[in-house]
Amino acid sequence: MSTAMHDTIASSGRASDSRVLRPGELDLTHKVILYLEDISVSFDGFKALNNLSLTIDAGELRAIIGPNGAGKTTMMDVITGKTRPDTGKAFFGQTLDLTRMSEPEIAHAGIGRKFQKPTIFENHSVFENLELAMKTDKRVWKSLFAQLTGDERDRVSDTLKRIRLQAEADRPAGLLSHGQKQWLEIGMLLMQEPRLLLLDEPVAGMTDEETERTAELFVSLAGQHSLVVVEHDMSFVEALGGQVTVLHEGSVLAEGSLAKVQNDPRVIEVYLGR
Amino acid sequence: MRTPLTVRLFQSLPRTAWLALAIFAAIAWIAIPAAHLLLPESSALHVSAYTVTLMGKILCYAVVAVAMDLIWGYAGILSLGHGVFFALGGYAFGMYLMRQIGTDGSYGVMLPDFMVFLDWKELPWFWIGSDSFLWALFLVVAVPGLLAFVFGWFAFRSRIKGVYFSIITQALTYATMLLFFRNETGFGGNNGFTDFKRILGYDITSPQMRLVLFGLSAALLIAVLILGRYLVTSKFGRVLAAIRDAESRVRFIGYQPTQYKLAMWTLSAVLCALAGALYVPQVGIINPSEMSPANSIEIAVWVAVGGRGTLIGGVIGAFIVNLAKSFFTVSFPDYWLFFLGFLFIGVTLFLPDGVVGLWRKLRARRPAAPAPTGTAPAVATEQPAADTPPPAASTQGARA
Amino acid sequence: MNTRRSFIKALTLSASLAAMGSVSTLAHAADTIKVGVLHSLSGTMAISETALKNVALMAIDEINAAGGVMGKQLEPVVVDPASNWPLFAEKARQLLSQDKVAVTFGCWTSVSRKSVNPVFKELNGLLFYPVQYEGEELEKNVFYTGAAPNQQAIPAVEYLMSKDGGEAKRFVLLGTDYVYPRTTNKILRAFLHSKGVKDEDIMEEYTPFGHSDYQTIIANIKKFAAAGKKTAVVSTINGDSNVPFYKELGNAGLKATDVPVVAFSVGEEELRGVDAKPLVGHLAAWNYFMSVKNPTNAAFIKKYQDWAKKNGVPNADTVVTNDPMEATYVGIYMWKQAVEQAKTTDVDAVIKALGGQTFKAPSGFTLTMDKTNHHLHKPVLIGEVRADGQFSTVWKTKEPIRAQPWSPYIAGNEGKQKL
Amino acid sequence: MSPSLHHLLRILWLTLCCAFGSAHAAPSAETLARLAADDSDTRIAAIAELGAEGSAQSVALLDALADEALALTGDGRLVILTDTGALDAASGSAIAPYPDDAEPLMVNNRVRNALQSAKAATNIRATDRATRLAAAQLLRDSAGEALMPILEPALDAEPDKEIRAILALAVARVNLASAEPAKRIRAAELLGDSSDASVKAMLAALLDKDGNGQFAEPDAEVRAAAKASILAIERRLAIADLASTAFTGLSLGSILLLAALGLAITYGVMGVINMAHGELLMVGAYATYVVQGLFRTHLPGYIDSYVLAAVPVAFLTAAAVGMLMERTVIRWLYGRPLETLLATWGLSLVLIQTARVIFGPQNVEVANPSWMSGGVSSFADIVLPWNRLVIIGFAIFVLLLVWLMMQKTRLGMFVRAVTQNRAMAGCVGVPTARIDTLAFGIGAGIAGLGGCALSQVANVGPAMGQGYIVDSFMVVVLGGVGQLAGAVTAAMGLGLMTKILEGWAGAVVAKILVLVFIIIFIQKRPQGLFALKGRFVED
Repeated sequence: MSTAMHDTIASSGRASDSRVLRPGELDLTHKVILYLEDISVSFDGFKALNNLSLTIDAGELRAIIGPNGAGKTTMMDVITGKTRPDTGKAFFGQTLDLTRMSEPEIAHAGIGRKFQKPTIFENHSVFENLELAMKTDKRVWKSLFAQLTGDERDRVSDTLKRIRLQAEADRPAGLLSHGQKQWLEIGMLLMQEPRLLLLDEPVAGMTDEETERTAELFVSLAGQHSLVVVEHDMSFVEALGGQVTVLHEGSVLAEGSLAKVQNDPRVIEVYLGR
Repeated sequence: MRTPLTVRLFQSLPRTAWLALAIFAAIAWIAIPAAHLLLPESSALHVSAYTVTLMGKILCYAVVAVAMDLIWGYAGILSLGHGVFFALGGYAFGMYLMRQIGTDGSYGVMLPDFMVFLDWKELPWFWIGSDSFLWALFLVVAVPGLLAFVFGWFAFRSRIKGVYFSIITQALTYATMLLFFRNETGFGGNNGFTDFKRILGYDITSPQMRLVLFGLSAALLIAVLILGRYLVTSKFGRVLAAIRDAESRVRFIGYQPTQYKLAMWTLSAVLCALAGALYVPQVGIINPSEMSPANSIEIAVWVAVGGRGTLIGGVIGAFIVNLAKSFFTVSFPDYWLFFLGFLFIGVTLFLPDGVVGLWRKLRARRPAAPAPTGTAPAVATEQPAADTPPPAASTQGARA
Repeated sequence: MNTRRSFIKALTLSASLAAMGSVSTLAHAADTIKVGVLHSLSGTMAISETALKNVALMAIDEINAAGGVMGKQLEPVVVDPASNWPLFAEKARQLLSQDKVAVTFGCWTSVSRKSVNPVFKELNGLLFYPVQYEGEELEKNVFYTGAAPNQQAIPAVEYLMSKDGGEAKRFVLLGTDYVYPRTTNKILRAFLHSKGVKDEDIMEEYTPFGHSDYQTIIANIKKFAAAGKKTAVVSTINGDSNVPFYKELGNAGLKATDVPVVAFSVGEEELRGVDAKPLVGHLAAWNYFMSVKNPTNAAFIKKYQDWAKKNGVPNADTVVTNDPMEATYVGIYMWKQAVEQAKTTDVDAVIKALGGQTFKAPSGFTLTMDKTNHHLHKPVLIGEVRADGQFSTVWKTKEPIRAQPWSPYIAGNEGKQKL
Repeated sequence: MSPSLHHLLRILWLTLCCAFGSAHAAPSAETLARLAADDSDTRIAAIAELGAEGSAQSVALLDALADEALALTGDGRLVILTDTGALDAASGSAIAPYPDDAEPLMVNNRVRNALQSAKAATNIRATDRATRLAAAQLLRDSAGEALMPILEPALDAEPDKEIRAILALAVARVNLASAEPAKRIRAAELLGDSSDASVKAMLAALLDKDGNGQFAEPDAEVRAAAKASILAIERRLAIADLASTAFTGLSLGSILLLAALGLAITYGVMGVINMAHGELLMVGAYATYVVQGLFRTHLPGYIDSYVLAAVPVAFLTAAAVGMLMERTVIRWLYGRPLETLLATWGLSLVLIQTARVIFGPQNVEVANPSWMSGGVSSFADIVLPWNRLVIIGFAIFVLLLVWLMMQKTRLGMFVRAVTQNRAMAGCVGVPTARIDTLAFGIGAGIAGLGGCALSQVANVGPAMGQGYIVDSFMVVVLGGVGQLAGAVTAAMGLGLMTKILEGWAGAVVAKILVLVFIIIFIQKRPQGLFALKGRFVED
């Protein structure tokens, strides 16, 4: 069912016909874009996620923090379909059961993911990286004869501008600096035009200045996109200024504004305890 | 402004490449036939029948090498079982050739000799229609294509990668070989098919027929090179390369890697089959040993020697290795294996990008051309070489 | 542009190859006669074929030392088809069209012969094929100095049914799954029927090439033999598989006195690879044994062993002679005689002259090349394996037998005995 | 039993009648002459006489004839050739000069048979138990009416239980044809204890109807007894069948395991695709061959123990070759599996050709030491060949060795550390490069051991390795990479599977089916039988 979904925004607005949604379309009645309910995942006995429940509202910018092994990455794996949960529900909007969809289907439905370690196509030029990510019909037959239309090219160059890589457009992505790679990956996410962005430590290895700009970018994205940002860098989390969720041993420990969670004794215990 | 396919096909190769292909075509279709038919044997320029068949054979190998390069060099899938598709193509066409023998066989009956051996009274069902040239052509494409499709569908769907894939392809060709060795299987067992007489009624040993087959092999090679070049410069090719480098990422941006791999895999198999079909009438025999794992591995070596991910590399590799084989097996029979062995080792150790890669490095030494860059061996090959304009889309993109 | 350069590279290579060819033709000096030797020196068949190459070279040296053929020295052209059947055809074409050899001695497996046949026919060459084979073939350009089925298989079975052979009543036909065993067994089955042996007293089994685990099969043979009647095994197991087969046989306690095995592909060379003690008493049917006692053979063996030492053949001190080697040797001399009789190396003339040639072979018999069917009249010897890996002849035909390449036991072969 | 034997035994019996009582004299010249006759019948008669008459001199003659040491000189004298010289056959006195023209008398299977029975007839009266046992066993299968005069007294005189049982069977077989029904019933019942298919055939014959519906055996009671016995035998045979299939499966499995264990380390643990693995087996096998050669020339007395000496040699040689490979080639290709695959394939070609140049293209002879040839006959005449038993044991030993090496030694710990996290191991001071070399060396050495074992059952030749490489990879991949337990299960599973299929579909089809099964299985479980789970599986 890899049909590209057109103008989800429009359709999602119309709560009325959410019953007659074509498969793959996002239903945002109740204004919630992501439900995780009692998700548990265990590897050879080790419980990576333990009855994790979490909801993200449409347009929200959510930061997720937590010590190593808290299950942040595993959570993203579950959302993007890389890992299947042993128990629990994961819904995208009201209708799309993420536990039943493959990675590409989920990507089509509108979830974009940025990995902890920037994964881009090192042998392709920056331009090609974005081109490949661009939201379009991604079936074999189409790609065989695909060629860029003018406005597609404009969209790519807009993104290039946005992530400040115009100069590098034709360089192989493998030659970019770490920070630039992070940006390129974010750019690829944008090209997918996802409804929900999952960003795993997006500013690792960035200069303060880059970090700042990333924060601005994310804040500007919030609203018509929903973002889930996993980050250790508290100043960055602060700059995002959204809700914060603290994960610990695979389940939610605390939730609320950064100030609130930072004064939560259990959170302090978890962080200072080790 | 969509450019028509023909134009883009043309754009996909640089002018110089077209020139080279033209030269090659001229030699294959004019010079060699002339030298073979017109020049007297005494003249130094005379091209003997031996040379023509040998070259024809190697051209078929070259096609196989390019097919292998498409799947290995560009999709990162090393098949150790391509011999099976080659052989199946050969068998499919061989069935037709066997039927063309008619009653000239040693038993003077319409049945192929080996069936008389086995006391078979009539043709088994899968031979029905094999006397029709068109049906034979259809089988040549359909049978290996189907096998490749089914096998690939299961393998890629269950995400079998890298070495695992290589090893089960080896198992595939090995199993098929044993199957064809059986006499009951109905393909002549160990002896396979030999002693062909004619194609479409024309004597198969006549110099004209020999030249036609040679010319067709050359044509096939040219076609495959152009097609291949188009594929790898199209978006399809870029997606495949992306899958090779970071499959999971590709999945997360919404492509179905399975379908892409499967498409290229099946195409590659079909190209091998076509080569096999042209190979059999030229060498005059097809038998199960074509499917032995060793043969399939040798295909990979041609590509490695020539240079992975550079279509032309396959062609060069196929020529180097096979000419060397023809040379050694006459002059130093005892050292052939040593040579081949050290070639394997040397290339993988010192020429990760094969001959073409080496040549590009030398070119890159010159200040004019920017050095091919990157870390993985694939990088250098993936990089548009200094003197090839980068793929159409991205240049336009750059200008936008 | 690399594409162009590489094409040019490719072309120069091909040119150089063409040159290579012509060079070798130029090298073809007038005062020598070129003789092709087409045996695999690498790959699976090297095990068997290398020895044939050696004996061919030895014979050529010998002839040259004795003044050559019609005063011309013989010049061997050795090529290695590397156990690769298409390569056999290619090499054959090269020998005939590039090197212009007057005659070729080569091939072991039927498939290699079938692969070169069309080439010899097309270019009207001359091939001597020295190995026992399934028959069902008769090519104008080929002379078969090995045994046809009626010169090996049938006498062997007759012997097994004889009093001294143990009066076998049940037969296991065991072979590697390819044409020679299949055809031979087909002929034998028909022959056994004609002797009144019922189908339930015949068991036919085939194994893949290089099969190395004979436990099950030997267990089956034991069961089959337990039915009370005297049982014998007729083995057409090929090459490598014999060692594991005989080892298993020995260890499973199947003694030759209970269930004798007669083999058609096991000779002195194969037994070099086995510890022969457990095999004593098992049989082989050939047209020559190294152990045959007569001056010609003694000389033949001596010559070969000296040649092997002189030319540094690996473990030269233990080299043996066997049937296909004798057949090669005989073939070369028959060709020499034919050429000298025809006073030319022209293929057609030589073919005409070959019919009726006679030669005193190491086997102790004087062999005749049949006037019509291109096969030798050969004696049949049945030998029992000795502990030293040699055979002691326990039965032999009174005089050479004429070959029947078209076995009368295969339907549709009636009246097919000549070209 | 074959009529010819009948005939022989009848003569034997006749001669016995006259021979008994008559003092044991030296064989007459006339008998000797007949020994050397051309016609087998005459010779067999002569042999029978000698056997019956059974004097030391005759036995010596028979033995000499059996091992083809009895020769006929040019001037027609019979002599016994020994290593030291020649003895006169008649007198047994040494003769000089050594007769160079002596031609050993030809012995064919028929004559050999006669010799055996003749010896058995004498040996059944021997004092040594083992000799009697052997004789009894031979007679059990071949005895007939004619031999009763020997059998019955032998049976009465026999002190040993086991031998008596065997002789009883022999007698019963004969009695089955006896005139008195009582005897026949006894015999039929007694034969129920046999587990010999041929006995079953005999009994079944009784139940056959002839043309006019008459049973071959008139007496109903006898038939009943026969039926019962047949069932008993069939039950035993059925069990025997299962047992032997299981055994053959295990022994094939153990061979696969030995072939694959080395790979389980180099590929399974280190992730090196070593296409030259088969050639490491070959190295081990040739090492064994060389050791055997050395023993033959230098320590012929200890030839039987050459295998024991070969084991360490095979290990070290293969290990050395392996380490050389690692140092020169493989080391530069870590993390590039496909390149490794090609390079090692190249290595394998070089090794093959090297072997061909050194040892020649032919297979070389590696003999089972006497203690490894032959087999133990367990019940229902299944023979378990010694070499296979030894190899099963050896497989277990090697397995244990590997396990200990990987789990219990410091080296093993390092290896596991390096393979799990190279960088980290390096940081904590593990000499990673050296460990790689050593680990590969061990893997190669284990392969060498496998080769040493293979030399005892299969060919030893330059290309022998090619036959095992595919199977070895199948075992490792099927078992799951890096899983010793997996490799064991896979090897045994494949072994049994092959054998069961082979019994049912024949060797060729069995092989194909197994390969197809593997292909399908890997589709289902890409990680093999014993898959590693966890979030790191992906990469």
